[in-house]
Amino acid sequence: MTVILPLLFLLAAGSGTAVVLIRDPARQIFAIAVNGLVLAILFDALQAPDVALSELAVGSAAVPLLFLVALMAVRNQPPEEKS
Amino acid sequence: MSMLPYAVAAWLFGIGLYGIATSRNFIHLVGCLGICQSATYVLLLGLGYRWGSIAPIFYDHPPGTPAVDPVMQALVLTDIVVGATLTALLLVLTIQAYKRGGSLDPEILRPMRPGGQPDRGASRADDGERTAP
Amino acid sequence: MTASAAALLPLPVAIPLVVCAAMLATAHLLPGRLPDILATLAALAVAVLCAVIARHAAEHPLVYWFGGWEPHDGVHLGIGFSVDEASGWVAAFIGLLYAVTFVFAWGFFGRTHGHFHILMLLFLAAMVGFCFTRDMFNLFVWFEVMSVAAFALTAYHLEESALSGAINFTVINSLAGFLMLGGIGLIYARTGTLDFEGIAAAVARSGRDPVVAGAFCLVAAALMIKGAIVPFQFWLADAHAVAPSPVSVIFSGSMVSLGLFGLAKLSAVVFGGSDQLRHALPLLLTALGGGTALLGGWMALLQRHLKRMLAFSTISHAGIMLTGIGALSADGTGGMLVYLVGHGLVKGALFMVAGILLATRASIDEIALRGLGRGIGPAGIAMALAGLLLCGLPIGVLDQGTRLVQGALAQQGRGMALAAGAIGAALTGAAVLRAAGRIFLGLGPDPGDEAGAPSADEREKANRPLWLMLAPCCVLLALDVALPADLIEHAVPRAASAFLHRPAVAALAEGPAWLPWTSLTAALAGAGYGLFRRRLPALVVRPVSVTQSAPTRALEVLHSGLIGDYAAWLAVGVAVIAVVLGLA
Amino acid sequence: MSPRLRVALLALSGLALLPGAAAVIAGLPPFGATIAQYGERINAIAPDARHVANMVSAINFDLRGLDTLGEEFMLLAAITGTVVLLRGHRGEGNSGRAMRRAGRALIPRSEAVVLACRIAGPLTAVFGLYVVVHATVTPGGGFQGGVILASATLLIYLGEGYAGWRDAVRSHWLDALEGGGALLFALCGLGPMLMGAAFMQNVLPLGTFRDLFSGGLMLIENLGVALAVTGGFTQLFLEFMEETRATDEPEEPGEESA
Repeated sequence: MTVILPLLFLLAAGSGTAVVLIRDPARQIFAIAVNGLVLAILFDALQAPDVALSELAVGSAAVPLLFLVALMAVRNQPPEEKS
Repeated sequence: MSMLPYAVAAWLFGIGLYGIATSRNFIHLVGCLGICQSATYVLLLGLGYRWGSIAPIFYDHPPGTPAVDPVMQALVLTDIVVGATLTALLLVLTIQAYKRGGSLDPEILRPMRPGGQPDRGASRADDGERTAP
Repeated sequence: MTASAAALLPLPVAIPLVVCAAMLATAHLLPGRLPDILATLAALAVAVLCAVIARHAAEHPLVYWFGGWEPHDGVHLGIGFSVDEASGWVAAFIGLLYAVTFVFAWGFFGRTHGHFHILMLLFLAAMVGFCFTRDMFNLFVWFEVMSVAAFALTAYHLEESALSGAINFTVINSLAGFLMLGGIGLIYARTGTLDFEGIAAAVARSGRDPVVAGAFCLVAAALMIKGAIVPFQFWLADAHAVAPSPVSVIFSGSMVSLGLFGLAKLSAVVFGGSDQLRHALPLLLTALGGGTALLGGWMALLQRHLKRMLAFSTISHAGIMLTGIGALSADGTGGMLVYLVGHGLVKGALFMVAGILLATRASIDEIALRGLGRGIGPAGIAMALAGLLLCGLPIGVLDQGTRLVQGALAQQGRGMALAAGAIGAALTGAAVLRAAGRIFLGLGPDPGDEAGAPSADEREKANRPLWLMLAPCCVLLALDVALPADLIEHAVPRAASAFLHRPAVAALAEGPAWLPWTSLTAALAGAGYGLFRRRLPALVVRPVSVTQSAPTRALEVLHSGLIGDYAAWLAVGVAVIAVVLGLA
Repeated sequence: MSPRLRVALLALSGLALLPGAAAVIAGLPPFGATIAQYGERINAIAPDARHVANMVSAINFDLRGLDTLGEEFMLLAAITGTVVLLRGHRGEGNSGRAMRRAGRALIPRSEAVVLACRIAGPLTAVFGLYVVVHATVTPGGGFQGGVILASATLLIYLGEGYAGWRDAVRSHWLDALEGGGALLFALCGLGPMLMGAAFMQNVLPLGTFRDLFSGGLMLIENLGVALAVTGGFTQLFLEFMEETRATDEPEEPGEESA
């Protein structure tokens, strides 16, 4: 446990940094999902299963899905004529 | 190790803020805001942890076994809901802003451009626009 | 008697919540005007309940423990509400402001199945909860509910500038929420409790402690972001200028000042025991407040978009309120609380005038509207009166608050803050009076620097008769002017001391009587200069335009509307607070 | 401000904050050393006082139930806001029926996808229900279960296509579900007041420790949260999906939720 926790913390910092540095939204979505997953594992290791389950459902599934949908909406709908 | 979680939390907030400050795409920016928020998760759960304790669920272990702080976990649960709601709202705003403004770049989508002239105002205000740039 | 009054405490929060949940559950069944009626009644009920609670809280604060979890052996297990007289009256004022706003917006939000009333009622419940709670995390929850409702309401117009204004607002205020939560985590880890009293006791025991200072820094930054204090003020102009006018009434009238209300409560009650903070706060708060008052006033004078002008004027007045808090005395805080109510009444009325112009004249641009207000004289009178009140016309609630704040500052020898507040008030008053003169009298055909300011084409539905919009506006102004002064004079010393958890004082100091008159004169002079500059000799006009052009342009560049800039300024602000606290 | 200036400003304030942050971190208890008195106290008394095994649920639904009430209404505010902002643009009239973009053909789904979704959908739903009802004994609760249930309805979208989804899920039912759940929660607060107890006081029989039906009023509150979250998140997905109907096929989402 004493090795795993620091590793997970560092992984969380790394995946968070990746989300910021990947500037293309399409690829950023994967980073967001991975970051959610890493956080969920970290929370489980911190003895917070309730939080881990929420983060798994929200952070690594629902939120990336919303991002995906937003991206598709933006890609597929050319902006309307401005009045 | 004893400082690592707090340092990670500070780093996540800082890097998220850096992302927001430099982002040229609103969808990317919303992702960065999520990173700022994950800093609070890490900080709170880090503060509520204790070595050698079980999760605060006394199903397999009898009550009285040392457990980690359940209050922090309850706080983070609320925080996760906050995060989900904010992300959804911001993405909606972004989609709509894209439809109106035709861009996702904060530099292009500004709330009000300096010297913006109302279309109908020009004719009404006889000499109102004279000094406008 | 007080025991039964304490049992009322959950109701002002629960009633709007129940009404809005029921409205959502039956959204598609509700007939046309029912949401308007229900929402107005709910807001009135909140106002009345809060007034009753406030009256009962006059003797000593009412306390209520949710779920029956009363503190046990000094450990606070559940969440409590604790209402002193001042908090009760502030909540009652907010309920009233909502009720009046619902009348003002009658039918305005018609097409969305009551969804807007749902959001507004949630907003109201969150504000009342924010005033009443005595639990750190609960405070955060209401802070966030308030924010989320506000974000959605801002973008109602779905126009480009409304949307990007709303995005800026959302991002900055979300960051505020995260900072606050971080601060709460720190203080909880240090003190082991979330209850205000519990934290206060632990803070008083702890002595000089970087964790306490760090927690205060984060929480204070969050509340100053809500309260639009320099350098966190940028979001406000973007959001208030684009929100629908009824929403702006609420934003300027109560949301911004509530952030400062929270700051006053926390710095006096929760963190008051820390010597380090007691030393650092007066300088920090009066300096930031003074700067905010000046910058807001100056920017207000440079605007042509009426709602944006009022937004900057709100920033300026928020600065004055902050100087009141900075005095850390019963006079200053009492003055700030009175000022909060007075400012809410006057600013609410002004945003209603802006809404009337948007609805009946289909524009919000001061220069485009020149002379177009002639048909709606009463609105012009209301606007002029509100402008005079803003800059210090010595009648009414706002003036009483101003004099108390000035008294506290004068007593502590903070001349700079005193002057900054007076000048800021004069500048915003000048801006409003200039706009009133130009719109309703057709004066000032030759605009100065304000012509280069941002503006946008905007209008609102004209689906309400003029009197329906004008009546709420007049009610607000009448309340400000006609509330009996001696009643407030009598109640404030007691209420302010109870708010600060200090022994009661007999009377409060008031500022010099000539100061409001000076502000008023300066405002009239400023407005006159703006309107009649063409008739003034070049000897006067030229130096003024030369000296004000450069700083004016610099200020406009700073308010760029770019979220990246705002994030950078946010970091600067947090750093400033941290450095000042660290050096103390 | 130019981007470079902005980053410089940010770095400068970061530097200014560094000593403060270091002092705060040094002043905090070392990681894993101790927990706060409040949490310790709750761990000690709540199993006895409320007969529940999951302390986090005990806090969320009982000790600090007001926070969860606020949180639920925050969700309600966000989803109402989302609906208003997205519909305000489309117009409300056509939200009840599937509309199709002109010039876009219906794309037939492969048998395998339909089959997989028809199997995974109900399984996810069952798992969601499991998480909801076991709130007081094992990890999970109304919120987590509600999100999973909403993902199950999303799987219907993947399996049956948009029209099928729209037939299965109607917008005003979701409003009713969401509002009704929140109302149920709020009434759980007011109900005990009518009986002379405090707001949200746990006045129902508490049940046996480690039993599915333990915790009294918490169970009803949990149900309210589950209803509100299921309705709310489904509504959210629905409104977002409406924005993308120019697309062919959303990629694989929803899998991780199980």
